[in-house]
Amino acid sequence: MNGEVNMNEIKAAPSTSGTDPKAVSRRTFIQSLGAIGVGAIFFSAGADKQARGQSVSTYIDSLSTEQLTAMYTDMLKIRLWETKIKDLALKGGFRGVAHLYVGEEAIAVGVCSALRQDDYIASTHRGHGHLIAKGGDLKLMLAEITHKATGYCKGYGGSLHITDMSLGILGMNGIVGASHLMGAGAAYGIKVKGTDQVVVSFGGDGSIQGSFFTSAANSAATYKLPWISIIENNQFQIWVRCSDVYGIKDLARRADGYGIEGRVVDGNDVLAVYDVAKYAVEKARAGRGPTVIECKTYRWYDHYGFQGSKIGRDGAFGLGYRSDQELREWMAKDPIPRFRRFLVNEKVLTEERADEVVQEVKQTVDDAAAFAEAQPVPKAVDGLLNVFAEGAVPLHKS
Amino acid sequence: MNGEVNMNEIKAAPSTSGTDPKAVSRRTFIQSLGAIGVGAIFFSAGADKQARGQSVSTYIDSLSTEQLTAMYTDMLKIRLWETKIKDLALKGGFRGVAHLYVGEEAIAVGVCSALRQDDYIASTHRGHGHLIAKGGDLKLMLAEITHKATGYCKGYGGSLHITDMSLGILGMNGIVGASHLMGAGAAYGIKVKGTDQVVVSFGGDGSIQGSFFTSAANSAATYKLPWISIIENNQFQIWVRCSDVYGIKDLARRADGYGIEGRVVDGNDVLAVYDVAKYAVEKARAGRGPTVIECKTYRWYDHYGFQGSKIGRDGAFGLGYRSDQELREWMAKDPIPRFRRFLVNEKVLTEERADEVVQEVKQTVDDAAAFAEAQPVPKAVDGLLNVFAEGAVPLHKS
Amino acid sequence: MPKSMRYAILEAIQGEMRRDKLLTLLYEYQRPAARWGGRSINLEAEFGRWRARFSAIDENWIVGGALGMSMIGVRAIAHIPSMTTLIPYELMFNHAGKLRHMTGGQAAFPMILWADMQGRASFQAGQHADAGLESCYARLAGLKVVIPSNPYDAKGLMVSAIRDVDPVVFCHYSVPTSGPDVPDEPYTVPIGQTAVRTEGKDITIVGYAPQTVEIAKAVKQLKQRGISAEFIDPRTLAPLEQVMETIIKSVKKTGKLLTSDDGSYSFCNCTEIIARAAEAVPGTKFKRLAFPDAPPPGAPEMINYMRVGAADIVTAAEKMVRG
Amino acid sequence: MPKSMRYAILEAIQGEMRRDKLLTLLYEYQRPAARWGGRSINLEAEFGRWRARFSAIDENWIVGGALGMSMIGVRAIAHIPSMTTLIPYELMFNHAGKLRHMTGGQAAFPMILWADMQGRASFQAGQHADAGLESCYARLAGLKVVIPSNPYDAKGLMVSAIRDVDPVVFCHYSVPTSGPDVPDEPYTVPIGQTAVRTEGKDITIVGYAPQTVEIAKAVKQLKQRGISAEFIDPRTLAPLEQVMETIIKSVKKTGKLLTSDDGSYSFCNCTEIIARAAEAVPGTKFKRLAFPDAPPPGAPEMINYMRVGAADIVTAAEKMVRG
Ligand SMILES: Cc1ncc(C[n+]2csc(CCOP(=O)(O)OP(=O)(O)O)c2C)c(N)n1
Ligand SMILES: Cc1ncc(C[n+]2csc(CCOP(=O)(O)OP(=O)(O)O)c2C)c(N)n1
Ligand SMILES: [Mg+2]
Ligand SMILES: [Mg+2]
Repeated sequence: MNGEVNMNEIKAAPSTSGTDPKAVSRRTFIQSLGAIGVGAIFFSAGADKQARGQSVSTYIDSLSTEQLTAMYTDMLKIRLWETKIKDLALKGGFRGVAHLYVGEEAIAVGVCSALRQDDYIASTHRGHGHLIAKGGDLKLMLAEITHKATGYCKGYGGSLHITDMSLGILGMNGIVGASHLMGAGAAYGIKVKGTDQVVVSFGGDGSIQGSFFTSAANSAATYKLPWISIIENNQFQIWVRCSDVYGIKDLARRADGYGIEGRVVDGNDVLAVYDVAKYAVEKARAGRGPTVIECKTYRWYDHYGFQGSKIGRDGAFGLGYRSDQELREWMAKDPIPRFRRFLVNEKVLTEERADEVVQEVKQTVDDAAAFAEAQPVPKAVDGLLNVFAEGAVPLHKS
Repeated sequence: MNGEVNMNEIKAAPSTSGTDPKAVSRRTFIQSLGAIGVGAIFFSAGADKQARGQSVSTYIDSLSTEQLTAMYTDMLKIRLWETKIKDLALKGGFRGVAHLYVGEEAIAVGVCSALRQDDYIASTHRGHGHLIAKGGDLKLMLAEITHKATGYCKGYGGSLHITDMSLGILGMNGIVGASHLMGAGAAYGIKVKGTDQVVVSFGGDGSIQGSFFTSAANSAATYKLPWISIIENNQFQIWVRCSDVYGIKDLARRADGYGIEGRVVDGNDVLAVYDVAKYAVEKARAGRGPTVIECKTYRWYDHYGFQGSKIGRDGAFGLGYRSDQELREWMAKDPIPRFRRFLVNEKVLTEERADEVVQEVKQTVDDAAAFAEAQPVPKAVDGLLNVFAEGAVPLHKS
Repeated sequence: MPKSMRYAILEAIQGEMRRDKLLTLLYEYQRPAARWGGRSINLEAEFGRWRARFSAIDENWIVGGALGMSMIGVRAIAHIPSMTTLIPYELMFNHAGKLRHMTGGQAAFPMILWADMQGRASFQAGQHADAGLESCYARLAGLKVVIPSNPYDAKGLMVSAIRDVDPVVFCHYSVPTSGPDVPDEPYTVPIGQTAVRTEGKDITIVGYAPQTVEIAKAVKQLKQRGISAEFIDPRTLAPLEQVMETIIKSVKKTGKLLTSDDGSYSFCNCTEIIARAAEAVPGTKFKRLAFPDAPPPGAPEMINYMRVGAADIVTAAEKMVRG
Repeated sequence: MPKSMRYAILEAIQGEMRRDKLLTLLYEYQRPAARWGGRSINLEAEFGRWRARFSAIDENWIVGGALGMSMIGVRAIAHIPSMTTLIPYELMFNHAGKLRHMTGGQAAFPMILWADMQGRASFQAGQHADAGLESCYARLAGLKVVIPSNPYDAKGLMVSAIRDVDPVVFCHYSVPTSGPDVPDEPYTVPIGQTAVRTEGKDITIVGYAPQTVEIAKAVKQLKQRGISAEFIDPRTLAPLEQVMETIIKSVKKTGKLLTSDDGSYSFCNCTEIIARAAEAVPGTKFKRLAFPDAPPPGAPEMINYMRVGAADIVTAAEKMVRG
């Protein structure tokens, strides 16, 4: 397939295609991205051919110091907040479950940094990162994960259903692929309302099959909806390797069959993700239709829960379906230090300021944990509420 | 899109890309097909790149006089048998309903001529043609359509569910798209059995959306199943124009997103259809995986029933969603006289023999009508049978 | 000629689309247009294609799209064809019915699933003459389900469904026109409000949609035979609590509950009604008439034999009252 | 340690895959492998990937693929995860359950839907702690539905399901191991055969799968309080005729039917059982315990309050017997 670049090639050429800085200045670095044609976007197919080959890397150039610092902060928030959950859970007695996002932070932050607050996101079972990047409150999120009465969803939903409608968060969703369809529906609603909002649907590599994605994609393409589908290809569906269940290597290619532009990006490179996301967002806002963006990445922990992991240590080792070696290679591509090196080299942050940010985020996370811990549990009878807007449903125990 | 040719272009160049014979000899004609690269196949995408650009038109060359005559006979059978149904129904008192296939005969016959008897087909609501081309008995089919006790399905199924397992006919199906999934499942079964059979799933232009096609296509691509999906693009889904509900023009392009080779062919050209079908069948038999073939065509009657049509006149006119002019243009591309001219020019048939075939088919159709008419209706209580293999279910009327 | 069921429904939607400038209809091929007398409704012509939009053959889009829209405040009606009722079922189950609860009341899908339903017609067979699927929806938590038996109720229930903030499934069977004339202006038939079609004292008969035609005939014939039947049309199938109040009051009076369904016997909607009445009013006699637990055969000889008709209802009622 | 439910099921499939060289399992991520004592089963390792095949996240493929295969004589087991039960529902409804009838007996899908089912666990919420969906399948014509409550029944019912020529839905709830030891050799528990777990004379209690644990406890406690309860585990949910014979015999004896369900109240499987008993045995007292008509909340405080436990069953039974 023309233009196809797989992960091996990405590995082979980090200095031109990634944000690993080799003492190039920020502008030079960005120019070098421009020189390879399409920023850090490696594959492009689909209808919007004019866009192909155009440099879109100017988006990165116009990010302010505040924005770049916020991106770094948000990545840390995701990392440290989820790591806290892991440590609390391994300690025992944790009132909840979680699918950790650690290792994939660059995607959520790269994408959500390209959004306005009034834009929407539809999220997945692995969605804490998306919500944090969209502005989710760490306290209310942790209270929800531990099913407390004052959590985002009053303890009804837990990890899989955190939602904050005021931030345009259409909710996490425990059914794989549903985020795409709900998101495309919301994008249709935007057209009816006549605003210039956009919707981002996040989904894993597993989310493009099944009945949801196809319906979302066809309608988004036909009606030119302001819909951006982010495929977080972390290469596994639980333990099933992506390459064993698809006839295509780059999942963005699926978009082509609908007449949607598909792009592939290094999902561990927050600026590359931002770059292509911003392009897609501007395009959608201008009424030029949807984009599917595949972000290649890797999850550090097990699909679900904390097997193979330890308090105070990053990553889950000894899992049957992947080698520790493979994990270590990906941990070496950790998006956070990679971005930090870039920020320091580009003089956006000093080492000292970068350390301070880490300390600040740690404090925020500790505060969230203390908050959640102190919150009351829901009342038993409340489960009978909120089935309908009004009233309680009857109990049938006697 | 590279290689894309829409119907206008097909119209513009009939003499090189179709079987309309301009007094070229059969061999010359075939060579002229070869010269444009891939026979009458206008668009090709997908994984099997080696195949692209190869001439496959030798398939046509090796068709015997018997085979060519049988193809002509089968097309006539479909045409005249369905026209009989229309006339009977318009006369009144017809015990059944039908979605007519008239105008699309070249597809069923072109495809099924490329199959062995032990290959399978999975058919649609508009499937009479597929069944006839696969060897379906006109008498038993008409008895079934009129819900007689001796029809193919003993009167239970009627037009939408005719099945003959002994001919590898996996049945018509009233749910749009289901044929693709049932067919792909059967193709998986063939792999388990270890035979070299293939499965053809027919579907309309409407059948590529919804939840069935996507599941079929992904599995067929991943497991390289011997599955051929024939998309009969007659440009309408009831009254909805295809171009209003898809973001792609050539529906075969949908295949590319799964890593399946997709092809587009003139569906009113039986030899062109045969050519590409034979290629796909041989490929599937050899274990080289699936193909999606889009056949561009047009239906002469209304979606369902007989609105706008008359006894003794071909076609349905005055329908709100299409112009009579459009229909007339397509009727001028009638695949049957087109093929007959070719056969006569190529000296496969004389005019006299061709006329005889028409008379023979007429007789067969009349016999089928007489047979069906004379058959008994089912017993009332039999509806309680065949829910399970054994026994009857209880009645709940009193 | 009174307004047809279809016209009445479209009139309800038209009125609400005029009131709510965002209300949108997603559909497939069932054109949102109808005529009555000299008048006509055409929602696409009046409100534009964005607000009355046909799609590919894709019921998951129609329902899923409506869900997504309604979540951001664009109320939506998803109109699906009758043979596809269960294709988007999971969307109604795991999403529509659950979102409010899962989010502790924070988010919801104020959408309407306008589900065309099949009857027990001949020559259709298998996939095109099923019935009774309303109870598939009535069983799902968080959904309201309404089922009109005449054009007046259809319009009033559709208006109620649209104005409701919870997701509502509107089950639309074709039923021959009967009942009161349909006013041009919007009005509501409240969700949960049952209709007692005929008052009586000897036996309670419950049924809805196409079966109301058979029951109405049967009630007349029973009267001629000296049996006074109370005929109740539930109109709402979920939540059922309020409906059961009326039915239980009647059953306490008559001591007999006969139900008649076009759906298959097992788990037809009247199963739930009988089971609730059995708990509430011990000593009641029950009879549940229904289509057998079989797919619908195409031949008229077979399917007509299987379907419950007025004569069957009369026989069963007489047996219960006299036997 | 006795064989687990999962091990017993895999042992059943292993035995049948050895017998029938075409029998194939399609699944998603629930590896067909298990250990027991020193032994292990791994179907992929033993039979190869073609016959034990994982797929993309695509339940319609798993079920649709199994349908297509089984139609051409390659018997297939479709194993779907618990949160996806209703995604391939239409395939079971409009295709699996109908093909034989639609084709006048000519064609059929001898496939097994091995449906993982959820229980009412805490911390799962909304889409991951639902229960009772077996009655969605039990209502569909042309399908058989079985539901084991212990490993012995699980193996025997799976063998029966595989050997049956009709499509069978095998509902697999996780239930703590109980009941007889599981023989290594294949054996069948016939579809339709009910198990009377405890004989009694004062009240009939019906329930299955996770509720059998609560009911068994309740039966013991009731005995201590001088109430003799007959506990029936239906094992088969469709067709229900044969099962009802046992239940009706019991109800005629006890005059009281108490059912307990993890499914939501409306249309839980015991609804059908109560409605049938109400028709068959007038004068019976009925009580249906069940989860409310609500989605499952995640917080343990809420969900545990909503679920029926042994104490509730005891209270309800005492009230029925003494009240
Ligand atoms: C429709 C559906 N099928 C199966 C599941 C069970 N399940 C939950 S997460 C998951 C894997 C998801 O993989 P992917 O989409 O790649 O996301 P990731 O977990 O890798 O982020 C599966 C199979 C589900 N929740 N929904
Ligand atoms: C899943 C599904 N949705 C809707 C229908 C109703 N329906 C029957 S045929 C048809 C149009 C089919 O169009 P197409 O696939 O192009 O086939 P054609 O009739 O043109 O041959 C529709 C919408 C159906 N049978 N199944
Ligand atoms: Mg993944
Ligand atoms: Mg068509």
